[in-house]
Amino acid sequence: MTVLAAEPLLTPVYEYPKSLTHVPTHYCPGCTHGVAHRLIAEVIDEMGIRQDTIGVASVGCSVFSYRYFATDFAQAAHGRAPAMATGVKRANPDKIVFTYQGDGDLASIGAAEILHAAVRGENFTVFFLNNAIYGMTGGQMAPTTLAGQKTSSSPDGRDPATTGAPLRMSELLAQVDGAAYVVRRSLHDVVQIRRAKKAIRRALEVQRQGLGFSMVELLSSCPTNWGLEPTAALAFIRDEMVPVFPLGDFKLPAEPAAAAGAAAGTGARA
Amino acid sequence: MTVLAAEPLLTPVYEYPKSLTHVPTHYCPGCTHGVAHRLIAEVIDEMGIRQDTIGVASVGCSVFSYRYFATDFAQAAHGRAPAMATGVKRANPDKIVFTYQGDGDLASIGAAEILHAAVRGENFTVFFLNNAIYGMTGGQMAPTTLAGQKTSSSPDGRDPATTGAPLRMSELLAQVDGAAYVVRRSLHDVVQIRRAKKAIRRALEVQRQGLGFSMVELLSSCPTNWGLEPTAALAFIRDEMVPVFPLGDFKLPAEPAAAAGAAAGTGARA
Amino acid sequence: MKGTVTVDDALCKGCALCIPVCPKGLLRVASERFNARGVHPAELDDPAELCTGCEMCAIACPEAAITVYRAVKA
Amino acid sequence: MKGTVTVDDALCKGCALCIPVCPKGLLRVASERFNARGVHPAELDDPAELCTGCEMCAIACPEAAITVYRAVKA
Amino acid sequence: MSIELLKGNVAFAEAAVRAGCEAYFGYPITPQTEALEHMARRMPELGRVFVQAESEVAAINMVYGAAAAGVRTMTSSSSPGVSLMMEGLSYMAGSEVPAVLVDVMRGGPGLGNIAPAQGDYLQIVKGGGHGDYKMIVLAPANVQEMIDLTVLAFDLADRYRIVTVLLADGSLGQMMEGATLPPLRPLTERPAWALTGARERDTNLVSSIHLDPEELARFNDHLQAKYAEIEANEVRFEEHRLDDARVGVVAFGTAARVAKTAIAAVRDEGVAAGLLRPISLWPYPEAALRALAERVDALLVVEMNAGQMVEDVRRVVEGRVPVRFFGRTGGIMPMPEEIADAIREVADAAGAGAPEAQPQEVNA
Amino acid sequence: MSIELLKGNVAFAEAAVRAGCEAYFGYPITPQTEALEHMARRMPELGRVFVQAESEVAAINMVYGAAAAGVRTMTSSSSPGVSLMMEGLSYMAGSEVPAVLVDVMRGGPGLGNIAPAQGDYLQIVKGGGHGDYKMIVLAPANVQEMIDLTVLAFDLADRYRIVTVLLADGSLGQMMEGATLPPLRPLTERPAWALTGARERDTNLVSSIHLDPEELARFNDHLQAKYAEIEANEVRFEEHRLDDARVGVVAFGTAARVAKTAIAAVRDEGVAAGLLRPISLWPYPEAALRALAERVDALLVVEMNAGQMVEDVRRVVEGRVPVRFFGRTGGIMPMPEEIADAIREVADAAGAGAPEAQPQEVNA
Amino acid sequence: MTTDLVIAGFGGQGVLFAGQLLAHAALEADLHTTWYPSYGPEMRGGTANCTVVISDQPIGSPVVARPEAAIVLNLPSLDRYEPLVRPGGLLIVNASLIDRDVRRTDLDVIAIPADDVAAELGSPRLTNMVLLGALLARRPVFTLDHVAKTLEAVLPERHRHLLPANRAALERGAELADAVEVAAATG
Amino acid sequence: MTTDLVIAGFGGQGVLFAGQLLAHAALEADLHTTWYPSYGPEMRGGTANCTVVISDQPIGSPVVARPEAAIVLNLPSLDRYEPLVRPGGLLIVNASLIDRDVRRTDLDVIAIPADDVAAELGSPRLTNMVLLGALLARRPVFTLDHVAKTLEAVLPERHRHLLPANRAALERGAELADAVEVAAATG
Ligand SMILES: Cc1ncc(C[n+]2csc(CCOP(=O)(O)OP(=O)(O)O)c2C)c(N)n1
Ligand SMILES: Cc1ncc(C[n+]2csc(CCOP(=O)(O)OP(=O)(O)O)c2C)c(N)n1
Ligand code: SF4
Ligand code: SF4
Ligand code: SF4
Ligand code: SF4
Ligand code: SF4
Ligand code: SF4
Ligand SMILES: [Mg+2]
Ligand SMILES: [Mg+2]
Repeated sequence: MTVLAAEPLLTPVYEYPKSLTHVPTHYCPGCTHGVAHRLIAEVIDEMGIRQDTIGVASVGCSVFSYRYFATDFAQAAHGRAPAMATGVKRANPDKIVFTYQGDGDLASIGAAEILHAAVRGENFTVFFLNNAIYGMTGGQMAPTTLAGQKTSSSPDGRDPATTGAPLRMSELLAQVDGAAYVVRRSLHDVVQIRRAKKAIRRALEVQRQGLGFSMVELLSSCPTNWGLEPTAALAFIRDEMVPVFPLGDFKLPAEPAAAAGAAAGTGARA
Repeated sequence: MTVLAAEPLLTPVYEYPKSLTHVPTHYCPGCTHGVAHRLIAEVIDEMGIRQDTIGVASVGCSVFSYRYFATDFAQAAHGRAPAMATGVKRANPDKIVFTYQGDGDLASIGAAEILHAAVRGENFTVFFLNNAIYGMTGGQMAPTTLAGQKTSSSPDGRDPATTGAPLRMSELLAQVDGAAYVVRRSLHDVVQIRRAKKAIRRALEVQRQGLGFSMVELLSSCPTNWGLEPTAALAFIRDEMVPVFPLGDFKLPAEPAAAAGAAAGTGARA
Repeated sequence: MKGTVTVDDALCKGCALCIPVCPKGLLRVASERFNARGVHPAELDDPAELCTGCEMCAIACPEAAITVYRAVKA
Repeated sequence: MKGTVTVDDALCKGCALCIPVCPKGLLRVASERFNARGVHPAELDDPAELCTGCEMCAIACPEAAITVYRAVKA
Repeated sequence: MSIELLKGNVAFAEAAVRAGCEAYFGYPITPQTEALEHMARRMPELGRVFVQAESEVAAINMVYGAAAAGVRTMTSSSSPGVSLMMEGLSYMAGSEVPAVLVDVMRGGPGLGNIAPAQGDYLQIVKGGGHGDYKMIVLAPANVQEMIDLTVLAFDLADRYRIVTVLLADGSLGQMMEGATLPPLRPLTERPAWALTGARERDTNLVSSIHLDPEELARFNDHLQAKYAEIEANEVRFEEHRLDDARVGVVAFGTAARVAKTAIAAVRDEGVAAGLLRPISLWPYPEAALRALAERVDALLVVEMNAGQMVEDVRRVVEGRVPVRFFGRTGGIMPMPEEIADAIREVADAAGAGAPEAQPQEVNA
Repeated sequence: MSIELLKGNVAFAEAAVRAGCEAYFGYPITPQTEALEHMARRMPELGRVFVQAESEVAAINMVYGAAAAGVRTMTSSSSPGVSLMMEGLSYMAGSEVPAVLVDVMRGGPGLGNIAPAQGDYLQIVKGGGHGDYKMIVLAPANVQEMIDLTVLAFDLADRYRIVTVLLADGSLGQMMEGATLPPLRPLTERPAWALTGARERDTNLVSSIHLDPEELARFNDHLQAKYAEIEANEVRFEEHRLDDARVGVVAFGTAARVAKTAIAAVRDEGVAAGLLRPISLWPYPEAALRALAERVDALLVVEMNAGQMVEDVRRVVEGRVPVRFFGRTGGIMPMPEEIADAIREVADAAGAGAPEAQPQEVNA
Repeated sequence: MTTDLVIAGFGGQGVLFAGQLLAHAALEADLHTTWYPSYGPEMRGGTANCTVVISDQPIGSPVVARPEAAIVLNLPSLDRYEPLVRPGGLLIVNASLIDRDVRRTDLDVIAIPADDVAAELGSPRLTNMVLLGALLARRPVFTLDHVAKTLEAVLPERHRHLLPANRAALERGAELADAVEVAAATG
Repeated sequence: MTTDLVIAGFGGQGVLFAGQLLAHAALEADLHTTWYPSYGPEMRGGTANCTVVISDQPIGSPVVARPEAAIVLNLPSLDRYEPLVRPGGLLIVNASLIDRDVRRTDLDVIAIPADDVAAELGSPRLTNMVLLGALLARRPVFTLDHVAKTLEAVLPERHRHLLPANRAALERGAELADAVEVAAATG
């Protein structure tokens, strides 16, 4: 308990999470990758599982996430985090394993690996940061890029006629029997961030109970490549992304009865 | 018009399709890969598109399908037929392009390629032969193998707890906006075979109209690796596979009004 | 005679899938002879000329080995 | 005083996401100074001690740069 | 045909457009992404095909498909992405389709980093895929060559029905330099073997399967004969200040251009060094190298890797002359000074050092 | 420890089980599928991990994960499947995790066929992935070695934190031969660097990224130093009838065992031929080969490919003695008679032929 | 001393198993042996063959260009292997499925209607054993007894009841072979 | 005759563009030139720098271990490049962001509060031009006029209105540099 001033007694109610390393991130100012990190770390702290957790970083802006989490970590090849996590978890069935993947990583190059991890019901948790763009490589189109969205590889805006429409991975993976918990949340405001944290907790609980594959998709901002100020980027999530990627619970474990009340696969907004 | 006997005049009403090459197949006796070939060839004949059609063979028992179709053909790497077909079709937008893929090829190693061909709405047709097993390599488990089904890589029967439950690709791909026509049919009896042929025709029409990605999943037999006589294998499709892979129309093009009357994604049995 | 069928010996694999589908039960396996691939091929056994040319057998055949003829009004 | 916050200068990137979320409008960008990474960090501007320790700012901060304190009944 | 300041990545992409590339398939990866981005804009502008593939595996197989359809087609990537193309490249060799691949190499192994390197020499030149096959490999050393060799790559690919690789590195991709682009060429005709629908001809097949071993052996013999023809006809290299050289530097790409600066420096001190720069890494300039080995006192191989091409140099030189190696890994470009030091050392060891360092005649 | 008639594929799979392999990940492909099938039965029986991956790309990355977790792990495949593993293998080298890969080679390039071949030598030995890395490569020539070298592969992989490859071919995978399996070993402990949760220790990281070039260069230096150590310690080869040989045959795996039959035949005619059989293809038996080159009149390299290892032989021999090549491609095993003919030709050309063919002393 | 032979026929005719049995028998007799299979492109019903080498020395090549003996169960196999058998070698022909004559005159040819004999013995699955019996009559590498015992050791429990029939088939094959004169002189 | 220099600062400070402008100017003057960028690991706000080489001969290496001149826009860049500039070389420092003194005494050092000057001139985006002006004052490879014309040619249409301000910044930088005495003797 840190005491700031003599009177009145001030107690820290929110502190830097123990499961983060205190290494400043390389993320752009206002990028919500950082929020996701913080939430995951807070949940790990609260569950007391830091020493039992193994993360698997992917390739994307979050490639260095291993630097920021105070847990064991592996750094996977682009798109292959779910395969690598399969190896890690099968060899460590009693540990908590999670992957942290971007939309290019998970929905494009790694589409087969994420689908089959879900099909097999691999008992690990996927944190899927969907920012509708390839952040790290400088803003190319992702499978989740919105129709009409300008990116460096869709300079006139994404044209569904030649490049397709945004791919909704949560809805897709929820179809698969092996998936136990698949939800979509957003990081665009305090209310949503709080909901996102609950989902992260729930996903790791599902894993701890051995119920199978769990995934929390988090709508995230990329102020840099969207060409928006950080706050405007949050508004973009709310106004442009959420309508295309509705928030909701797409798959909940059969038992215990779903707390949130949303039926599996309904896609009801949280 | 061939005349068999003098009296009465006999006219051939069913003849060997012109779009097949008259090369005897290498398929096992009673394998319904042959039925699928015949149906596709009949439709190509009926549509008069043999000279405008390019097939893309995959790797599986149908690896030699290029030998049997009297059309231009490419032979793709295992799982990559949809990628190769993307190249073929984009370079030949006015031709009819189809892939012919097994369940190992399409649903396992090629999961990313089929998904993204559908996402992009690639305007070609996929014939997906689902026989719930890896035929060519001698009967290993496929993603579509039934729970409890014994294969050479699931010797005690497929265990959903460690290997997952059967993956329903048609239902999955129908979720994707770029998919215009996705249906499942079966080859287990004459009625189903007739329905399958109609679907094949419809799929190629959808392509001809430029409506986007089309796929006909065909439940097919593998008497050899199932260890069943050909007729028993057809019964296996009917009794064991159809309940897990319901026949139906999962996605129909918006216009013209769906002839079959089944709503997109209902999975109603045909 | 309403119809008849021929089986292409070179293509037939003797899988017998055509046999149960014939509504008249007119097809049989020629168990007394082998074709070039070493199997007993199917053949029409229709002394009473019952075949209707209904095509069921041809539809069931994986090898497209069956040609179906129907009588036309001459 | 019900609460207060500190901003870790070493972590803050000056993104300003914390600023609009404070219900009392107590945070501001210190535009007159740079931190070591060359940005203007956020800081609490709460002379009237209005901060409730509601944590909103901390929840919004991508860098976990904000520590929130609340007064306890001593 | 004026000189423009062009970034290497943009230069080769635009050169491909000018050479009549009708279909580009790629996946973003640093340090070549500008090429993909250029194509994303240019190809649709010209009514040609641009597809951002879901992965490099898909990209190379899309290229395979477009190549099978007979259009000029290409992809570009960097080291890890290229590793994912090995199966596809082997298939393309096995079915003899022409295409162009650009590898803008970066630091490895693994994720490594995004800085320039030459660590894919063995992968690309020796065949990182399975089976006996070759690709023509061209190694540019400046932005102008990024352009010229890209155009040549398309021509050679078509002529021999082979995949031709432009093996560049992050430095060549990222740097800007003055260069001239060629005019836009008309598109090529579809070759007779291409898949275009069997109209007024027999059906065509593009396939790499030959189940019968004798048949596959015959196909391999055919491939090897073609490769021998390419070895006879398509060797390319540059000789720089070799006339009177006593130390021969062998280097390609960026390492070679840096070596030129080093050579100039040691020449000023009287060390007679020169450079043999293989431009075609396969076919390798074996005869030129062998001839050089006959006349210099020592060879120094300089690479931005831990020693890869040096294996080929040793194989070709067959002990005629000492072969030394200087390399930098990790995405570090060797500095001219470092190379100059290495040249001096090699020269001294071989008794070909600067005049003051040794007694014998310099003007010989 | 009795002799059993074992199929090569089953033999190496069971050997892996006995060596303490805790996790197998694979994807079916002929001609190695029996290994996967064996593991599908055996691993669950022992409470170990068997996963049929969705692809070879996934399989190698699962292996990567299990290796990162510190358990003995492996995959097996054949040529096209192995090509898909190149990125993963480069990553594993870049993060120094131990694992075993078995490549049961088949005819290529492309889909090729399923008959035995040795066309992946360059891919495996030179690094089919990007960047500077090595794998220890062991080449068995009979079913007993399929067993023994698999066990050794696990030990070497752990000792050096490296991927070790058993490079076999379809013949060794499919044939049956008498062989003895070792007893079941206890499982190994997890190494200190492994990912097991950071309990009572600092966190561990398994990663191949070094964004800073200097740091990546240092890492590469470290790798190269490790490779030098392996080159010093782990060379393995067999010398067969070389004592008085005038013609040295160099061959590995199946080609080597067929060559033995050929050598016996020509020896009967008085041609003094012998065999140097590299067992470790990397590190390569360079010293032994160099020594051999000093004492024979000629070398004949025999491979089931279009000439791959012969490049290494030429590099090492450095022109000391003529190096000739005899190869069969397409999945064809060379017949002893063909090899014998090639030996005779080489012997005649080098003046080391059978007594009647040349005048000089035979008993020398 | 080395014996090498090829057994060839359609897949499903038991050619691979017959070869394995020989290899097992060799191992039981402390000899070196290799068994090497090969298949045609057909998924089923195509050709299959195996090469077995048995020797008192370590074996180099598991394949032979010109086998010393061949058992051919169908016509394509006769067509393929007749020209390859070494001069003076042994060619055993399944006359039930092959109606053409052997053309070479420098071979020891034994034609046995093995399918018919097998049918007589009660099971079409015994064809391979009949032919193996004939081989062993001409190439007495092992006694029939030794082979029968090996069979007992390798047959899975649930097939043990087939042993007497197999033994009978081996013996019948040997008898039929013994009845054929050694025709060809060593070429 | 070869000139090489490094321009270094935070990403976003316009260091890459300043270098490109020089390279363009060189090309316009029929000289050889290379421009080579490098970035830090940060996605944004990290370091960025570029090396420009200008010569009347074809250029070998596009990078230099010890540049002849350096323009540093922030403290990390000064820390990094101060030790590297060749003895007797030129070091131009953005004094607005860097408050420490240059330690080396064998360099020609010009410290200009470029951010402040830019602000005075009406746009924080002109910092790079102010410093470039200073460089050109000391290394008159081209006239300010030539550079300004080049800028006109390379600026996209929609930015043309910025030309006068840019020119003013170049000139102001040159003036400020001219006011600084050449301090160091050639090492
Ligand atoms: C095999 C391979 N291909 C491509 C890349 C280049 N690459 C790095 S990150 C990335 C995309 C990242 O986008 P995303 O996954 O959406 O993450 P974000 O940066 O947006 O968080 C790509 C294509 C790579 N490292 N490896
Ligand atoms: C990269 C690669 N991996 C594996 C194989 C081996 N292989 C050939 S076919 C096949 C599976 C075929 O199964 P499926 O697609 O279901 O087709 P089916 O034979 O059942 O019709 C596999 C794994 C291969 N050829 N290439
Ligand atoms: S590039 Fe985008 S996703 Fe990456 S750190 Fe910056 S803002 Fe975040
Ligand atoms: S193995 Fe199965 S799928 Fe393949 S041809 Fe035979 S029956 Fe058909
Ligand atoms: S056509 Fe109809 S009636 Fe005639 S044989 Fe065939 S199934 Fe029977
Ligand atoms: S279905 Fe066809 S292949 Fe099968 S037995 Fe009948 S005719 Fe022959
Ligand atoms: S804790 Fe609440 S009141 Fe205090 S500064 Fe933060 S947001 Fe404002
Ligand atoms: S949200 Fe955090 S990083 Fe951003 S300005 Fe506020 S305290 Fe600084
Ligand atoms: Mg993203
Ligand atoms: Mg299948």
